[in-house]
Amino acid sequence: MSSHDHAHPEYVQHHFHTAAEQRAASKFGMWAFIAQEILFFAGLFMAYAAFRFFYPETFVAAHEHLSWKMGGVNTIVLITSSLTMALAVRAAQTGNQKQLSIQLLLTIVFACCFLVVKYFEYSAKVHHCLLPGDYYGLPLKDDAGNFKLDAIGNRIFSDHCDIPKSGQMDAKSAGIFFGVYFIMTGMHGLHVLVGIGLLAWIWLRARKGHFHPKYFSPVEYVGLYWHLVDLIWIFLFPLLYLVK
Amino acid sequence: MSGSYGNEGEQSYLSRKGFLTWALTLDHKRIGLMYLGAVLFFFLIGGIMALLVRTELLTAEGDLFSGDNYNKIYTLHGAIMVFVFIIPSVPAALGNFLLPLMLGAKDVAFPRLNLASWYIYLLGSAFLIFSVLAGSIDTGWTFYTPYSIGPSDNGNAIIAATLGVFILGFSSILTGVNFISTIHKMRAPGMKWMDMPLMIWALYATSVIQVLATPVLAITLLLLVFERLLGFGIFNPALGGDPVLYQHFFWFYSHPAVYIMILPGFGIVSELLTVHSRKRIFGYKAIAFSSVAIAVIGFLVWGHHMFVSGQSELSSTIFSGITFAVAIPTAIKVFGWVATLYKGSIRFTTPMLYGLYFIFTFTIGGLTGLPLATLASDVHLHDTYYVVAHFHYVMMGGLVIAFIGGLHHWWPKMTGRMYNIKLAAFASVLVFIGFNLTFFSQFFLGSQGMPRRYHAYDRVSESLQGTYKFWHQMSTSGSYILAIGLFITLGYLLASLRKGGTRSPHNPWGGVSMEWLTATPPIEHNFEGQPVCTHGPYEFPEIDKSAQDKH
Amino acid sequence: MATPHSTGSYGADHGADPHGAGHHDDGHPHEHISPLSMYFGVFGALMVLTVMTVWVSTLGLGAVSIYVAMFVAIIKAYMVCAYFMHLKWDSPFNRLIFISSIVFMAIFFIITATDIGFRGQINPETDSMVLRQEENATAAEAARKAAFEAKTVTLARAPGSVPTGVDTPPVAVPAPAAPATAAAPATAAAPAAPGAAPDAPAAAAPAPAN
Amino acid sequence: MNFTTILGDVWMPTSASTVADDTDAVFYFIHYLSAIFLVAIVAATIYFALKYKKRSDNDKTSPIEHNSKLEFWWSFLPGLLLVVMFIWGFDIWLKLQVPPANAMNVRVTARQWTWQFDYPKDGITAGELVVPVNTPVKLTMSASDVLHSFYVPEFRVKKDVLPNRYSVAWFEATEPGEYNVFCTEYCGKNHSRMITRVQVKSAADFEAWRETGGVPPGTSPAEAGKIFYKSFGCNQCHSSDGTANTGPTFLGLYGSSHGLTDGTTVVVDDNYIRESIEIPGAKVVAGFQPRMPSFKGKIKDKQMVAIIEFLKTLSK
Repeated sequence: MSSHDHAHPEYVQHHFHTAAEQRAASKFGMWAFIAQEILFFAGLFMAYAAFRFFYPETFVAAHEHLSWKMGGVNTIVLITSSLTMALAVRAAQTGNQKQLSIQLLLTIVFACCFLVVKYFEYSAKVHHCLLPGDYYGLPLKDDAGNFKLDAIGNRIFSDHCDIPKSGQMDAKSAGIFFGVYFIMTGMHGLHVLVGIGLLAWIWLRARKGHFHPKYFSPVEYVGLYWHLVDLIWIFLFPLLYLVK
Repeated sequence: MSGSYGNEGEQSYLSRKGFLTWALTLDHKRIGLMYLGAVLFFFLIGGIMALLVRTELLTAEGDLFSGDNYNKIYTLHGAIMVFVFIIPSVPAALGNFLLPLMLGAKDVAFPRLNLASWYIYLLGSAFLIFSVLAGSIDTGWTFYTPYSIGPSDNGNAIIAATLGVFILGFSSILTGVNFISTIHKMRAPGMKWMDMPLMIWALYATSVIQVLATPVLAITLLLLVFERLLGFGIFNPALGGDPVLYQHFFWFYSHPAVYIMILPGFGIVSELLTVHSRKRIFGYKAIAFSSVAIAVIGFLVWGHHMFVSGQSELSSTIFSGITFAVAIPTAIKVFGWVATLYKGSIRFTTPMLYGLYFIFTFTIGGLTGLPLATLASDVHLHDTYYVVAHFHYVMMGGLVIAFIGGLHHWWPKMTGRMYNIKLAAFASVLVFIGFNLTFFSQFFLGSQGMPRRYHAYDRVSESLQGTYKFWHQMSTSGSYILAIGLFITLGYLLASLRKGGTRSPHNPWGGVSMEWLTATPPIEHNFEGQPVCTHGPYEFPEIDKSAQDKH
Repeated sequence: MATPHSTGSYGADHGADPHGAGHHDDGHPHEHISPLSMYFGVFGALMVLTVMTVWVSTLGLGAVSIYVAMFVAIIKAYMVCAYFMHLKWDSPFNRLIFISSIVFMAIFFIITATDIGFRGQINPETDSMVLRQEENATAAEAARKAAFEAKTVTLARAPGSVPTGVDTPPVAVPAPAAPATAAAPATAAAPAAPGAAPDAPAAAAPAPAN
Repeated sequence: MNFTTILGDVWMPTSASTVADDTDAVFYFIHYLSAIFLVAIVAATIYFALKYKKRSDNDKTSPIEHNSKLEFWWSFLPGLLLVVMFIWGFDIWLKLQVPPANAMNVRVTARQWTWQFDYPKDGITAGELVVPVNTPVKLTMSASDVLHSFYVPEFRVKKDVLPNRYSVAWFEATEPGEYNVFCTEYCGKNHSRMITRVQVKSAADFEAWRETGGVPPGTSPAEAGKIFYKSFGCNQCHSSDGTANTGPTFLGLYGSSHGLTDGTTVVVDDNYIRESIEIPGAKVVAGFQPRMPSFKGKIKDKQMVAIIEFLKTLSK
């Protein structure tokens, strides 16, 4: 495509001069992308902090209904997947194709485990009607779509919603807590889902032998992304599941 | 800079024809041109909305539109101008075209990402347009809760618009990531940080803000959508949420966004004033670093939009104090520009005229920020036309004037054509007069207490109503003059593209930064071979080097 | 900047990479490869810290536990960033951009906290919770009035003062006759929030009074 | 010092509160200073532009790049002025935040798109703010739907009014008269109609107003009704001249018949008016939103009769 006086391997795009220049630019770009991811989650952490401050009692009471065991298992799963990812990158660096493929597969398996546990966790919340905002306790509605209210103006929860009905949590702030919970873990879960897609793509490319010690940037960047997913969970876990 | 990079081997980047050569192009220049077309289109639409707003306010009664329709029109004006015109105008349109050229690079670091940003921008714009069809939003461009999440006839429109802005945000983020990487890693051999044109410094500071602030807007708007769809309650006071928290979230992006809008303007003006006065910029380092300083301090001052909002007194005090700090780097820039003219050889070309207008209008915009940063006077001026006038002096008088100046400066480079110079000078005078008449009147309106976003003012007591009417009429007449000036500008720019339009000389202004080294219009891969940077961007031949030695 | 430069090497940030990155020889990046033992060591430490976080949460440390949990989380995050993400051996600019994202996040948190944590310092009734709690207490009209005048209760965020349902009226402290006297203890009680300090400039204002 | 007398009233409206002159002082200080800077910058620009206009192709330009001393001073000195502005503005603003201990309490409720002022001690509810001159007045405000903002330009006082939170503003009026109260936080369709008045009365007049709940002695019922029509804020939604607004116009209303949202028709008589005031949502006229708050218990029987009398005069 271009005529340079020095070697220009096919994996170097035409507008870069050398593989080193391409790698430096793309890695820098990846870090800039990670920076924006962090600020994206910053908004969610801010929402968490604000409402934890406004409604400390509800936050403590509501977190009791999250399963710290499931959260803990997921933490271990994610950290392990981070390890296998790091090993995959190392395998790419050293040109160990077999290890690269195995470690990437392991990472994908752990990522799927994470989502499976998440699925059970979410279904438990749905079962107890621990849902965000207007859906907390699945309040009854009249024909016109307005919420039915009891004598003192409170929403009437569906019969099977044992925890909301027990009234141990203030309905409004509990709705906010579960809103925060679902959007934080949901956004994180979405990142896991995207990560699985990226890992699968990288795995396919690795099997075709696209990567070698001179060119493994895509593996490394997917790795950086995956560690970021782990990083965010490291904070989500104690904030949502543990703090009393 | 060494070597000759004439139009020998490769052809102009415009020469390949066909829809797909544009739709699938990875060439930053073509992507820049496509952005340019889009932002000018949206500028036109937003401008028409502005004229409708001004026309309604000619009379005190709300006789032209119903209150609902007026609210939709001004919201559309704001949202279009901010999200799809100003923010992408210089970075994505001019910046895309110029950044690699000015750095002596073949392209931006990630050309495919660049094309993706363009399509994401189109998708976001499509959502905005869809929101208009779905009934149009009437929330103001700020989407303040709880109004934006309350019962509304246009719920779908609000969701479409917020999703649109959410998507546009990613376009902006990806452009920012691309630019930062390009500036860091792809400068021509020999080009050190202090050899970069100031336009690049400005784009660099802009990109940093785009990357670090926009994601917060994204999550905010996502929460807003969930708020509407699921009743999350985070921003809804009726459900225990906090509307002031929404304002923090919103302004954490939207105040730095003001600097996304104005910083590139600073960059352009630095180029215009030096090239057309044939002199080095005064205080290169000060101007370069003040761009970065403004970008950073810009993150610390968002709460000055909220002095009367119910935020804590401590917050207001902190925000007011830091806000004043922005004035210092800004003043350094203005003084530097004025000093650049000293002992130059000034050509009154159209770009230079816009550069000089900028000094005037932006200085007014900056200075009128002071009473707004001051706590006591802001209480009186907040949410009045004084604020409207202030930010139009900064946005329109700052960025748009610089953008039009930059367009005139680089138009020959981009298209290879020269516009009608006399008509251009005439139109620029109309723009200048019209602009000042429109917006200076609004300072009086505002300090007299006229609130913004009012569709009618017939309920105002007699004594003030007369005053308001007078200044509104002045403002509206100014806006028509401004519109005529802008239409003439659009006319002669388009006319220059017709077959047989005047061809521009290779380097009409005698610029010495790298974009003038390549052919006009540039060849497909920007440069023949690799250019090497051998001197700073403002080393004009007219500079009296002998005097320097004595210096 | 007036003097001509022509160093002739590509890219910027030269010398940023401590290993030289081979810009000048074959144009290929030379990467730091960590030993396997490091990866497993870090992994082990992360596991231990995870168990520790869970264990600490069972101790019932109260308000302190969040600080402990965050401290441990920060250590874990550092290990992931530095070792798994190789930031320790990466170019300083890459480190800078990562750190700046943390810094701007901190700016967002801290400055927003100066609002949320310090509302109602001058006029106690403007604290975010006051009207909410009043409205939550509509069922008991008499108690409602007491709550309005006795802002001390609502501001102190005492457990139980947060609405748990309208059947339980907020704890009614005997309402002082003049609201001005209620304001003084309220100011003292207001910064009961974690990390709040009463010596804010706003609080230095003359004693609030209505 | 009263700056308005020097400048006429081009910039600021009449000053009618104790803080207004202070605010104006800092405002004018900044403005004069800005004017000096602006004139200096523009003069230098024009002077340089003309003096160093291109003369010939052989022009030589100065190689000057920077001047550290100059750059330091032109950053440092304006910096000092900024500190002055900040401290001055902060000082006055702090006064605005702290209501005096002896302030009279008024409870303000904002809703789309009316203002309601309650005087808790006197049991008065009004749509216009009536205050005595030279007396500090503390407003404790909240909104019932979206954000609003209370603003009186002549007092230089503004504060957002929030749902589910109180906000506080205070002022001490110095000039008797009638001033605008604006809503300055965008609140929807009729945002620009959410304007009422603040009436500053002499101490004696205010006492009289308070004694009679707003009606001078010896007023006929219809005239009193007209006063209540304004003071309860009915006029903010119901016009008396036939113009369309949030609610049906009162012109020709009494005795007419209206289609309701549920499809039935009703003749507007005393009972319907009374019901509409006390339970507004019960029978809503077709084409209107059920926006009206209930005035049950706030409008007393005699006042109700007066309002009905006033309505009758509009249908003659």
